[in-house]
Formats: sequence, structure tokens, C-alpha cells
Amino acid sequence: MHVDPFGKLQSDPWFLSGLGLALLLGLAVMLGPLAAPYDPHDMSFVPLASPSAAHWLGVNDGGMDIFVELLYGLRNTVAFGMAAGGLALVLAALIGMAAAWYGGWADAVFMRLADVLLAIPAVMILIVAAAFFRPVPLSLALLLALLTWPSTAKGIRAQALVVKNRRHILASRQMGASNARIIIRHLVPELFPFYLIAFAAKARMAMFMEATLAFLGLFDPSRKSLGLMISFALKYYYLDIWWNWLLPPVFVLSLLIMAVTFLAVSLEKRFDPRLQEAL
Amino acid sequence: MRKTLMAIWLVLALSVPAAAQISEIRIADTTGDWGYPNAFRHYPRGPGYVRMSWVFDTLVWKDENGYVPGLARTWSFYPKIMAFAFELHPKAKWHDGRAVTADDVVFTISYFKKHPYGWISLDHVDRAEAKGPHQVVIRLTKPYAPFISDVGGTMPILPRHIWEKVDQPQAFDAPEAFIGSGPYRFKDFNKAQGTYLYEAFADHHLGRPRAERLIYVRSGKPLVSLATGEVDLANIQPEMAEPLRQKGMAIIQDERGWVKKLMINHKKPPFDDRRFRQALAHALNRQEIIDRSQRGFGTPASYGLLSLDHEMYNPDTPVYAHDPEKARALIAGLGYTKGADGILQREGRPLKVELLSSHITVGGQSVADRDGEVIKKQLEAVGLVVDLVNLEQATTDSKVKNWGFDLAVSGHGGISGDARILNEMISSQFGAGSVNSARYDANLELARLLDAQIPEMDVVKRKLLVQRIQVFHAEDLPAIPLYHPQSMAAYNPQKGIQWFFTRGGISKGVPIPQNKMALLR
Amino acid sequence: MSLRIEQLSVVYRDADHGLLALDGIDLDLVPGRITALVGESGSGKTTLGKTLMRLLSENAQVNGSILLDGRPILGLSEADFNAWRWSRIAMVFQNGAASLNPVQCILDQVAEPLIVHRGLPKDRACGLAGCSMKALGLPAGLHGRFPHELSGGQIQKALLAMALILDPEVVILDEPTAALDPMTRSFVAGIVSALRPRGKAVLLITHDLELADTLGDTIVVLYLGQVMEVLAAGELFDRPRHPYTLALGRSYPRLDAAKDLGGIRGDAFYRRLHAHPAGNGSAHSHAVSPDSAHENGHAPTGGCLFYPRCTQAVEDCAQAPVALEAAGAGRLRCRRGGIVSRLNLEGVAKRFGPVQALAPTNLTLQAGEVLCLVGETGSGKSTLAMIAAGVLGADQGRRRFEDRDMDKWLRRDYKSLARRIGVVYQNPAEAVSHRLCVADIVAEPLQIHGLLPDPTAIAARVAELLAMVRLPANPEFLRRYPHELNLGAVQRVCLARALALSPSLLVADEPTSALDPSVQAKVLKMILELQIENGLTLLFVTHDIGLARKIADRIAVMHAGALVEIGPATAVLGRPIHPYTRMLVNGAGPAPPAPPSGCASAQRCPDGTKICFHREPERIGSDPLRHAAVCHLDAAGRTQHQPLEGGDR
Amino acid sequence: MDGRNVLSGEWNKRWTGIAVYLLGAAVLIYLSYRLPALLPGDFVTAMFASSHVTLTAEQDAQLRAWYSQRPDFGQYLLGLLRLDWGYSFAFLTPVSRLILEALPWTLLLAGSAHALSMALGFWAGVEAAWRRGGRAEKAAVGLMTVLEGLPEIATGVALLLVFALHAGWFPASGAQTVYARLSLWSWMLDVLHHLALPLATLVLAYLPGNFLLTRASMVMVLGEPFVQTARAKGLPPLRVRYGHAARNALLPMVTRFGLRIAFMVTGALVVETIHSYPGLGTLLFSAIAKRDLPLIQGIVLFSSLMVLAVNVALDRVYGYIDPRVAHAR
Repeated sequence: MHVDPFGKLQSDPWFLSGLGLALLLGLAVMLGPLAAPYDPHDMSFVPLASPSAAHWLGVNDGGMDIFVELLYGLRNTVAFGMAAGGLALVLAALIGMAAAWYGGWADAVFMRLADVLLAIPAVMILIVAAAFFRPVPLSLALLLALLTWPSTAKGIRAQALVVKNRRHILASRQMGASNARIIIRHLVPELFPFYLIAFAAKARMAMFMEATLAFLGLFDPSRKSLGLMISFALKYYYLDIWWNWLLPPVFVLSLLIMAVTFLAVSLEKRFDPRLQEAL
Repeated sequence: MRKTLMAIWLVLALSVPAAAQISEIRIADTTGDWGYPNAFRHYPRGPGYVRMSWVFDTLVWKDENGYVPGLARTWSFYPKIMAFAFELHPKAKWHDGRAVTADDVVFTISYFKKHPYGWISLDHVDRAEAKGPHQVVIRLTKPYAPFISDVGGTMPILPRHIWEKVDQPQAFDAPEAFIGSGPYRFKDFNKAQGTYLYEAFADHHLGRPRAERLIYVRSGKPLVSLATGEVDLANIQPEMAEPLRQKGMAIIQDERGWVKKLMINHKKPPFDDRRFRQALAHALNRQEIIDRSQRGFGTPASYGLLSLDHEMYNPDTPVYAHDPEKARALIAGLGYTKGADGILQREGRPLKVELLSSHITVGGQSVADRDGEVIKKQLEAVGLVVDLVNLEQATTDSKVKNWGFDLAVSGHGGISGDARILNEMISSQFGAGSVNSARYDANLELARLLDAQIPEMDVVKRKLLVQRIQVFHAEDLPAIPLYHPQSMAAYNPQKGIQWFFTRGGISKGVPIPQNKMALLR
Repeated sequence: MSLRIEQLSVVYRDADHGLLALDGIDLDLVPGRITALVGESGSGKTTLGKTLMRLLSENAQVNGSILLDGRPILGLSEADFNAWRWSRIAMVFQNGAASLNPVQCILDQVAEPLIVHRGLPKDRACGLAGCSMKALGLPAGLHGRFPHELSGGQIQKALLAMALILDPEVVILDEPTAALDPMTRSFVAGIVSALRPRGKAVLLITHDLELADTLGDTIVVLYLGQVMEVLAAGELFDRPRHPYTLALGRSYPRLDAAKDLGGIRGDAFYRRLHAHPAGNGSAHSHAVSPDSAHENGHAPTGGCLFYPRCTQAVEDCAQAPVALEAAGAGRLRCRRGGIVSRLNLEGVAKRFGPVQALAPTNLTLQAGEVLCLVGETGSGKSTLAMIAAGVLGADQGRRRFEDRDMDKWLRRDYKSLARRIGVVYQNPAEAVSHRLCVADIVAEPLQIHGLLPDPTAIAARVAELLAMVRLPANPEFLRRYPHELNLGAVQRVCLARALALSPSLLVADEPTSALDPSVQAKVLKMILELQIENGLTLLFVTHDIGLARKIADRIAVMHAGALVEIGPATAVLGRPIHPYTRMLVNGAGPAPPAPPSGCASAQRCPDGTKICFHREPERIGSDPLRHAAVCHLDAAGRTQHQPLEGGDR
Repeated sequence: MDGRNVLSGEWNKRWTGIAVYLLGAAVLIYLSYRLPALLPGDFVTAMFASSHVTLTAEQDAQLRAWYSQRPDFGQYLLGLLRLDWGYSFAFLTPVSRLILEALPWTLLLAGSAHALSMALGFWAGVEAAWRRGGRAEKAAVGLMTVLEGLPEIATGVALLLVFALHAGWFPASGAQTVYARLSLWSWMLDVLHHLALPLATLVLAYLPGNFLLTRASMVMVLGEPFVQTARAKGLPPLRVRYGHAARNALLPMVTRFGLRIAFMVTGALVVETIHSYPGLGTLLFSAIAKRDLPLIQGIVLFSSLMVLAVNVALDRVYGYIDPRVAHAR
């Protein structure tokens, strides 16, 4: 796919802020654990101590340093969110596109499969799955992706149906292009704005699901994650732990989402040349 | 017109001294629905029983000091004829106005023999005879020490004229199913919202209840509901005490009626060896668990399992000080050597242990805690490899019940009630069906003692037996008691009701502060 | 009320440079007179229209003044001018269906101005809109339809109805007749000229010189944003004064000009006899062409002599000598038995839901031939062309390409078939993905078939193709996007793409109808040259019989989904048999409705006999050489079948 | 080459669609029957776990036997048709009545939250896309992404603390002041008073997603020529923006709204728990905790029927919203 050279991109504010945030968080994920002053599982500090020189963000109820827990939690959450979000998007795009393009029985089968997955409450399947095999984060991310692709797939299918009969796609088919080539070369780029928005939504859902899973008791407490931190912090909502314990993970989560969404907005223009001069 | 009536009523209430009638009391509960409040439909847990206790009276009841008269004014035990005699309160009435008679008690016993009610076991009871309108004698087949606590204090008396016609008690949900002799009539249970409504039974034999209406409300955040005055009584987390005290709330604290313990799968090597279990006990620093997991609100439990506040508690039950070195020595004695990486291993296989943990419901509230994490740290310090698995509660319970575990963090109440709890929590003969029971029958002497203490009617002799049971439990450690979490409640004193935690827990040891006596003072 | 434009200029400001679209225009639109504005794409015609309607994008800088009835409209606030839009000044846009809201039926869209400006209730507004659409030739059945369900002509009529609904004083028409067939075109022209007596000031923007010449009271010629010349009515072709107008007029394919002379590949040749001294001494002859290095190498004399210049020659044509064989009535010396038929369709038909788009039809295409498919919109000519190209599946009938069954070939090995057929579509803007730049578009077929090994070879081939279609091959142009080019350039890119694999059959569906005359002339000339050079068979679909006359070897006339007449261009145009063809050639009025049975055009056929009203004439056979029509009379007017006495059904 | 997918003739496309649709429904009903049984543990263990009643071995076995007699799939199907969805183990009342009792609260909370956030999200999305590149759009997108970063757990508790505890404007829990003897009018006010906080939490959670989706979809429409025609027709700006442009950007929003309504049952579980708001989510979660199989089956079946119904409706609505889609299939 012929992408516009990065000439105009440098000057686009959305792209710069999105990229800046992404780099900042990437740095934190990479270097964080190395720069962390303590071991995240070290519970030897005075519980619920307020922020001090030794503990920038104070200590949580279990006696662990909050700042260190934040750094380790960030890495796990980003990994979990990106894995689940990314996989869900890929599944949704391919299935949605194939359903729209092939139509007929393929469309019907895929969409009914989507309905089945939509109807069964995800919570129950997570519990059943957690009981049968160890809730390793990777397997949970995979499971989440398998459960959540249907809603995006339906959205993409609806749009692909509108694009499917554009003349330049028929022309490409007449030139002898195989189905796969047409889907990848012509159908996929056509819906680019939606992928980024869908990815942001799915990644967000995955990261917040961590908190819900911790809330339900399905998440291994010894694995640090932002969701777990939030769920434990909320137990002491009546103490004034808001500023040092609850706000940081929530703030970092929204930074993550902002990075993905800003990039989505900026790249929108790049992938649809017509938009450059629109209005 | 109604508005003015209400106004007068309020003025009246305020002016009359504290003992006067108040319009309503609201109690908060996080879970909400505990089943319909009658013997056959309430959930088998503490809160379910308490909701029934407002409607159905028992022969005997308890308050913060000990046993008090319930339906029976006096009761006594005649060892020669192995029978208990109860003299009923003459003015006791059913909610439909009919008088409570000895026949009702006789009928209730025979009815519960035919339709067993989980909370009580009547296999020690032969039969009951009415010796007059208000005298009844209950004969035992063999002596049964916990009779007063288990049967006298727990068995709800059913009105004969209603239940004699009922052969399907579970399906019987007509309004008459909730006619009892308790201080409150049952009005409504909204299943979706998890709320209950009771109304005062004016001519209750112990006097008119202080609150006209009693309402249970479901509230996820008890502190907020209390502070905003939506509810008048609620269980709280220890940390909430201080902020609530500042808001003028009265705080009460229960005796140590609930214990957190580490279940051990003693059927599976190496856990089947007593010395290994003792080594585990030495490895655990219980005070650190309390500090890290409960922010210091809690006290280490006795290794004899019985609560420290129990009158039969044995002060010199063996204790295992936190001594990692001794623990390693004990384990080494079993043929384990310490590998280069500090991990204990035998024949090349590292000592790998799976620790199950989940949200245990304490007094009806499911709370996430860090016990699992702390225990994992402490055991790993000694050299074990601990794999902490956090699962949903029902999943963990089913794994423990089918012996599909190594270690599991668990907990239960009832340890300040009758000593029979020891039988249920140790021997499989009593507690095979319970998830919290250790089901440990390896020690024959312990099993003999357990069987001996049930029929022992003489309190002094029974105490000796119970104390020796505690020593055996501490030595064999079928499960390692960890600590008693501090369970507290808060209530709004302006309402003029003094709530209290019942001595030894309500009926068989339910650590909930909602005792009906508080509303009958 | 008149519209006076004084010293109007428009500059599109883009970051660091500006594009001068209009430069110092002075123009008066007088009520009751039509001003025609002609010029090629990129001359600024459309920009002027949009400036009058104040629809330019933010980055456009407008100075000079526009006075409507003496009041300057550029200074008005958006709200005030908005009230005038459509009620006093309305415009018909150029891009057809795309100018209509795809999710609203056309009746609502036409009625909307009445509801908004006049505050009429919805039902009354729809009533008024309905009859004004009927007056413009849109039957009531279509009113509830959506834009994508209508043909080009119907869309144009809808846009016209919408523009005239509020009876505005000034009407701007941007290319109202582009891509319309002659019937609809003359109908629209009638409507436009009818505006004159209704006292409207009309600005007609078009590249259709003939229309401008006949309709325009005054004709304004625009070139790169400047007015070159203003002429009175009828002077465009007869008395042009500016050289550009002359050149423009000359390159316009007018109806009466004859077809240009064609040409044969290679050069004229002569045949030279000579003997080889050292060889076996037998005299032999072989073709000599000026560039062949004859002296040192001997061009083999083996195969068919015509081999070097024959467009359907194959390997073995050059191997062995070809004997003279009997062929039908005459005799033929050709290894391949005369002109091979490249494609034959027997009884192919197509139905779209209720509409029978194409009745069962037989058609044979000779190798190296140019067949023009002529017919008005909705006659099924595009459907037939697309079936021939293999783009559309036929509901029934057999298709054979280079005497191999096409449907089996399609299913088993569609790639090799795709390499042999090139297609050029009607609307260039739609036929290319606006997401690919020029280089990618042309390279796509090469990439698909992977014929050329490495990217440099592909790039070279792309450059060569672009040169073939007279387009620059510099990197800056290669990176441009379709929407940055004018329609003519995009169509030529499509042509380059279609010819990338040097196909043996080129199907062109009205490729030049959306182009300016000068560009169209170049493109047509170039297609003919390629056809002559590569010997490819050309199926050219058009509604412009003047165009067909210029390039076609054979002409096939389509009417209401059926092939009504086919034959050599001169015969069909000289002595048309079928009444519809006659009408096409002489330009008579629209056809009356078909009778219940018998020949569809029996009503209006001058020599219609009794039989024509009772029995339907047979379908045309597939013999490529005969001049036949779906009619009971033969070329000489004699009845082909026994007259209808008794017995016949 | 159109010749290649000859399969998709008009007739059998419709029939395969319906056949597979029924197959999907059958799979759903079977799953709603089998899946709950797969949950580890059983009602007896779950119920008597941390309880003071210690069952003896035979009591435990006897109870287990009694609770494990479940209707086989045939009887289950018959029951469905007769609308007798079985008795809840714990509540000992018909499952259908339990669902109907909890449903109105879920409809009130989740339904109004979706409607409100969809309307607000659509309006804001259209306005932002219209002012594309302007400062207002930058601010709106910035604000919305920050909002999207807040997990609904955190916003729920924050609102509860600020408005219920400190300010005291709103009640802390429950759907109404229980058993308060109120007139109809004051009861409705009381319900709204309780609804405020949970509704605000949900709207804050759903709004950003809807906004971004609308904006992306609008941006794709703005490039089309018919928008310019609408402006040329001198229509008032609002009619141009909504009547013509936004109407074409409606398709993705309708899909999302349909899907959200479909899994409304378990969507608001977290907010229901924080604000102790009754609803199907809480009912399902407590049923799962108690392994109350009939109730779980009932709720899962109900949610499946909702999804199927929504899908049928969506197919109809697609054709109405964008005729091109109906033709494309």
C-alpha cells in the first residue's frame, strides 16, 4: 500500500502529541522496572504511609511501594491490553471483511457465530475457563479477544458492504486479482479510520476488564496490574488515598487511551488522500 | 391529613424519654437476599438464620452476657431421667393471636424429626411430652451437651395449627408460613432489590418491640449509607471506625468469633506427615499476616481452633513461634536438602506447593485480601516454591471439598459457640459435607475425645475433654488457625437502640450484631 | 434582474503557493438570454459557477464584485445570501449521481427547497415537485427511487427539476449534457432553451461545442482562467476569430465528417524476387522491409508472406508455406482459415431482478476488428460489452473466446483469460481507487500477473505505457492521485492500465464520453493506432453515432435490450434497415411504445407489413459478414419469409 | 470476473441466511442449557460453604442427589415453549418471575444510559467533525479521550464519594427508598433521585466511544459532493449538517446501539454492584456465585433471545437507513 511520505505528518499536532505520549509510555514500560527503587513484591514498608521522599507515591495497604507497583503494573497492563485489543481487531477485521465480501453462506455462518458469542455473558465463560486452566494473563487475553471480536466485526461488515460495489474494486477483479488480493489491497485500506478507533476501544475494554476480573477474584493478585491496583485502592475509598494511590493508575490508563486515540485521529487523514483538502 | 398525623407523631416521639417507640430501624447488608425468613426457606448461612430469628422465637435465647429466657421462662436438666424441662412463658402468643402451648413444642420436635432442619440435629432427642399447658419435658436418648445451645437456643418453635397440615415444607410459601411467635411480623421480601420489611408484633410476651418497623436495605458501601443516615446499623471494616466515630456513630466490636485458617490436604504426602505441618506452622509469621493483610486489625488465633474468648479455651495450648530456621530443620529431617538456589528438594524434585485463595465471605461480605500473597512470601522464605492460584470462591470450595488442593486459605465462624464446632471442623464423621472441615480422622485418641465430649453433660468434665482436644489439634495441626479478624459494626445512637454482639454468637455462633433482644429492652 | 460580474478573480491559497483559477472575468447574465461558457477542463469554468453560488472552500481568495440586480452578493452575510441561494440563483452540478443524497429518494430532494424556502407542507411540496419532474420527462414510477437506482439521463433530469423548482432568476448549468445519449441530450437542450422565454438568466457551462453553438445566445471561450473570446450565436464553427477557438472547433467529431483513414501495421512493403547464387539456386521471394538487415541474414521465406504485418499471426504461420484452400464461396490462403473469430456469444442474456437488461443475443467478433455498439441509455449495450469482457456473468447462453469455452476458462484459470482482455470503463473517476497513485494504478495488472521480473522492469513498462497514452512519466506525475488529475488524464491512465498486458481484446465502454473534445480526439486516434499496431480486437461502446462513424469497421445497434441491426459501418449508416437505426441516423423523435405482439417497432416502421404485427422476427444469426436486422424484410426490401396466410400461429 | 461466484444466486442466498439463522438460535438454546452445568462446583457446596450448618456425609449426598436431577434437553425445550423456565434453587420462585422483577430496573438504568450517551455522542461527534481542524474539535477530542481513560469503576466510586458522602445530594445505594410510604409522584421522584449517580457513571463510560465513532464516520461523509449540493440549495446550516451529512453517517452508530442493547443484561454489572442497584447483572452474578443453575440458564437464555431479536431488527433497519446496503447484499 502506497503510504504518503511523512512530509506533512511532522507538522500535525495530533500526531505529535499521540506519538509523544506513546514514546513516553513506551519508555516507562521499557525502563520503568529497571529504574524502580524497590522490589514490587517487597511488603516490608509501613502500610498506608503517605507520599514521602522514600516512597514518591506512598505505600499501599499491603505495605508495597505504590510507585514501583505502578511501573510494573503499567508493563503488564500495556502488554495485556495490546495483546487482547490487537488480536480482537485482527479477528474482527478479517471475519467482518470476509463475511461482507463472500456473502452467501459464509456471511450467514460468521454472523451467527458472532451472535452466539455475543449472547453468552463473557463473565460466565471467564469463570468456566479460569476453573479449567490456570488464568495465565496471555490465555486470558486470548480468551478476551475471542469473546469480544463480534461487535467490531459487525461494524466493519456493515461498512464493507457499502464499499464492496465500488467500481474500482470490480475493475481490480476484472484484471484477474484473486479474492484475497482484493480484500487486502482494496477493501482493508478503505476502512482505515475504523480500525484505529476499534483498536482503542478494545484495548480500553481489555485494560478495564483487568479491574473487573480482580473485582471478581479471577486475577492472580501476585501479578501487578493497574486494574488490580485500582480494585484494591477502591476498598479504602473512605480514607484520603485518592491522590496518591487511586489517581496515578487511573491517570496512566487515560494517558494510554489518549496516545492510541490521538494517533488514530492523526493517521486518519494520511490513509484517505481525499480527506486532505476536504472542506 | 396524613402529613399532619406524621408531624404529631414525630413531636410525640421526640418528647418521650429514650425508651419510647421509634418509627423504623434500617439495617444495611451488602449481599441483600438471604431467602424467605422461615425454617425451610432461609439460606443456611448466618444472615439467613438471623432474618428468621425476628419472626420465630426459640425456647432459649442469648444476649451479650449469656443465656436469657426466650419462649421458655425457665429450663432445667434432670440427669437421672436424661431430660430437659421447659416452662413456657404464659403470655406467649402466635402472630395470629392464638396462645403458644407445650403442644406446639412437642409438635415442632416431631415435625423436625420428620423434616430435618439443617441447623439442629435431633438424633440425640427421644421425644417430648407436654406436662401441662406450659410445661414440656424433652427426653434424650443419650446425653447431649450442646442441647441448650444447639436445640434449645436454635430450634425455632412452629405453630402446630398451621404446620401440621403441611407435608411439603420447602414448597409451602403461603402467608401463614411466616406466622411465628417472635417480636416482629414478616411483611415483605423484595428479591430483586434484596430488601426485607418487618412490622412490630405489639403484644409479644417480652414486651412491645421498640421499633415500629424493621427494614433491611442492600448497600454496597456501608460507610456512605451510615454517614448519610440512610441506615442505622451496618457491619464495617476496621479502618472505617475512626471516620464514623467522628460522625457521631457508636462502634461495637465482636469477640473473636471468626477464624481465618490455612487448610491442609493431609491425605497427600508430604502434608500427611505431622512434622511437616508443624514446620509450616513455624514458617508462618501470623502477626505479619495480620499487619499486611488486615492492617494490624486482628489477633493471632489459638492453634486449638477454639476462640480465645470461649469459656472452654485452653490457655496452654501449644504455640508455634515464627522460626524459619526450625521449620527448615524439621523439613530437612524429612529428607529434603536445600538446593543451590535455596529451594528445598528431594530426589531432585523441588518442593512445589499450590496455594488456593479466593474472596472469602466474612459476615455476608466478600472481601479481597492479601493473605495469599503474604503466606506465599513467608513459605518461599523457608525454601518452598509456592504457586498462588486465585480462583472464584465457589470454584475454590469445590476443589477443597474434592481434595483437589495442597494448601488453601479459608475461614469460618462458630468458634465462640458450643464446643461441638470442634467436632464439625475436625472429624469427617460430623463435617464430611462442609468445605471448612479438616476431615482429619488419623488421630484415634482425638476422635475418641471428640465422641466423648458430645454426651458429656457435666460442664466441668466436658471442659477438660475440650481442652485436651485443643491440645491434640494444636499438635496434629489438621489445619493451621491463623488469626481472628476484627469484626466491627457501627450504629446511629440517636435512634435510642443499643446494639451489641451476642456472647458466643447468635444461636450456634453467628457473629452478627442483629440480636432481637436489643429491640426488646 | 441581471447578474453583472466585474474583474472577478479567484486564487486557491495552499500553504506556500497559490493556484490562479480565474483572472479578471467580466461577464453579464441578462434575463431571457443563455450565455454558453466553453473551455477545456482546468480552464476555470466550474470555479466560476461555484463562485457565483459562494460555495468555494475556505482556502479560496475571491476579489472583484458580483452584482445581482445591482446588489453586491460577495459582501452579504452568509445568512442573508443563504436565503437567496436556490430561490434567486440555482445551479446544476457536474458529477451526476454523486450530487444527490444517496439515502434520500429523489422526490424528497427535489421537494426540499419548497419546504425550506416557501414553508410548504411536505405533501403539497411533493405534489408540486412530482409534476415538475413529470414535466421534465421523469415518469411517476421513478420518483420514489434512490439516486443509485437511476441511469445517467434520469439523474440529470432530476437535477434539472431540483434547480428549477423555485423558479430562480439565474440558472447555472455545469456540463448538463456530459455522458448523455443523443435522445436525452436533445431533450435536455430543449428544456434549457425553454428557459429563455421564461425570462431566466442562464449560464451554460459545457465542453459540448455543438450544444453551445446551437443554444448559446452569446458564447464565451475560456482558456486557463482567462476569457479568450466572446462570440454571437452560431459563430463558433463558422466564423472563429481566435486561433484556439479554431483548433477547438476542428478537433470536435461532428456528425457529418467521414471516418479518418485507417492504416496498416509496419510499412508499405514490396515484394522482391532474387536468386541466391550459392544456394540451391531456386528463385524465392520474401518480404523486405527497410529496417531488416537483409544483406547478411536471410529472412526465412518459409511461412505466410503476410506474417510480419498480420495482426493475428501465430508461430506456425511463419514455419510452413500456406496453401490456397477453398473457403465458402471463395478461396483463402491463410493458415488460420481467414480472419479468426476472437469471440463469439450465442444466445447470451441477462436479467437484473424484474428488468430484462439483455434479451438473448448472438454476436461474433473478428480478430483485429473494431465493432461499435451503439444505442441509447438502458439499451443493454454496456451489459452486452461487460458480458463479452467476462466482467458480467450471463444468465444463459454460451461464450467462446479464442474458441475456448469462456465460462470454464473463467472458473479454472481466470488469470490467463484476464491477461487477454482489457477493459476501459465509462466513468474514469470511479474506475480507479482514489487511494492509489498513478504509478500503482498502471502497475497493478503487471504486479497481479507477475510477468516482469523486477520493479525496475515494471517501472520502465509503466513509463512506456504512459508515453503511449501521451501522459508525462516524470516521478512527480507518477505520485499524483486520481482526484488531482482532470478526467481526461484519469481516463488515459485507465487506458494505459487496460493495455498494460497487451491484451488481444479491448472492451471500451464509452471511454471518451466524459472527455473534452480535443482530448477525446487524441485518445481515439491513439486507440486506433494501438489497434492497428497491436492488432487487438476493439469492442467500442458509445451512444454517439457520429463517433462510431469515425472509428468503426462494423456497427451494432442496440435498442431496449435487443440487438436490432448489425453490419459494416458504411452499410448500416448508408442504408439502415431497422426503423430504429434509421431514426438514429436521421435523428428523428423518440420511439412510440411497442405493440403487444410482433416486431417491437412495427408501429413506426414505414414499410411495416401485416406479418410485422403478428410474428416476432428471428434473432440475428452469428454470421459476421452479413448485414442483417431483426426484421422480416431483407436488405433489398424483399420479404424474407412466406407471407402470413393461414396456418401460422 | 462475475462468472466465478455463481453460488450467490438471489434465491439460495435468502434461504441459507434463514437456515443458518435457525441453526444459530438452536446452538444458543443448547449452550444456555449446557454451559451453566460446566461451572465447577455445585449449588449445595456453594450454598453450604461458609455456613454454620455442617452437613453430615449422607445429608450432603442426599441434597446433592436432589439438586442434581435436571431436566434433560427435551424437557428443557418443552419448558421453554410453555414459558415455564424452571424454579430457582435459592429463591424457590419461578425463574421467569425473578427475571421480570429485575428487568425493569436494568431497562431503566442501562436503557436510558445507552439512549442518553448515544444521543449526546452523536450530536457532539457531528458538531466536532463539522468543525474539523478547528480549536473546538481539538478540545472536544482531547476531553473525550481523557474521559475514555477513566474506568467506570473509578468514576462510580468517585461520584458516590463526592455527591453522596460529602455533598449529600444523592442517596448512596439502592434503586428507591425502600418501603417508604410515598405517593406515586414522590415515588417516581425518589427513583430518579436514586438513578442519578449510576446513570451518570454509565453515560460517562459510554459517551466517549460513541463520540469518536460518529466523528470518524462523519469525516468519511464530508468528502462527498452531495453535501455541497445541500449547501447550494440554501438549506439552513442545521438541515444541511443533520438532514444530509449526519444521516449518511448513521449506519455505524445504529450497529453499535443495537449491539449495546443486546448485551445490556451483563453490561452494567460493575456499576450495579457499586451503587447496589438491582438488575439482571447482579441477579446473574449472584446466581453464578451460588451455582443456581435454573436461574443462570434463564438469564443466559433471555440474553440470547435479546441478541437474536436485535439482529433481526438490525437487518430491517440497515435497509431503511442506507438503501445501498440492502442492494449490496
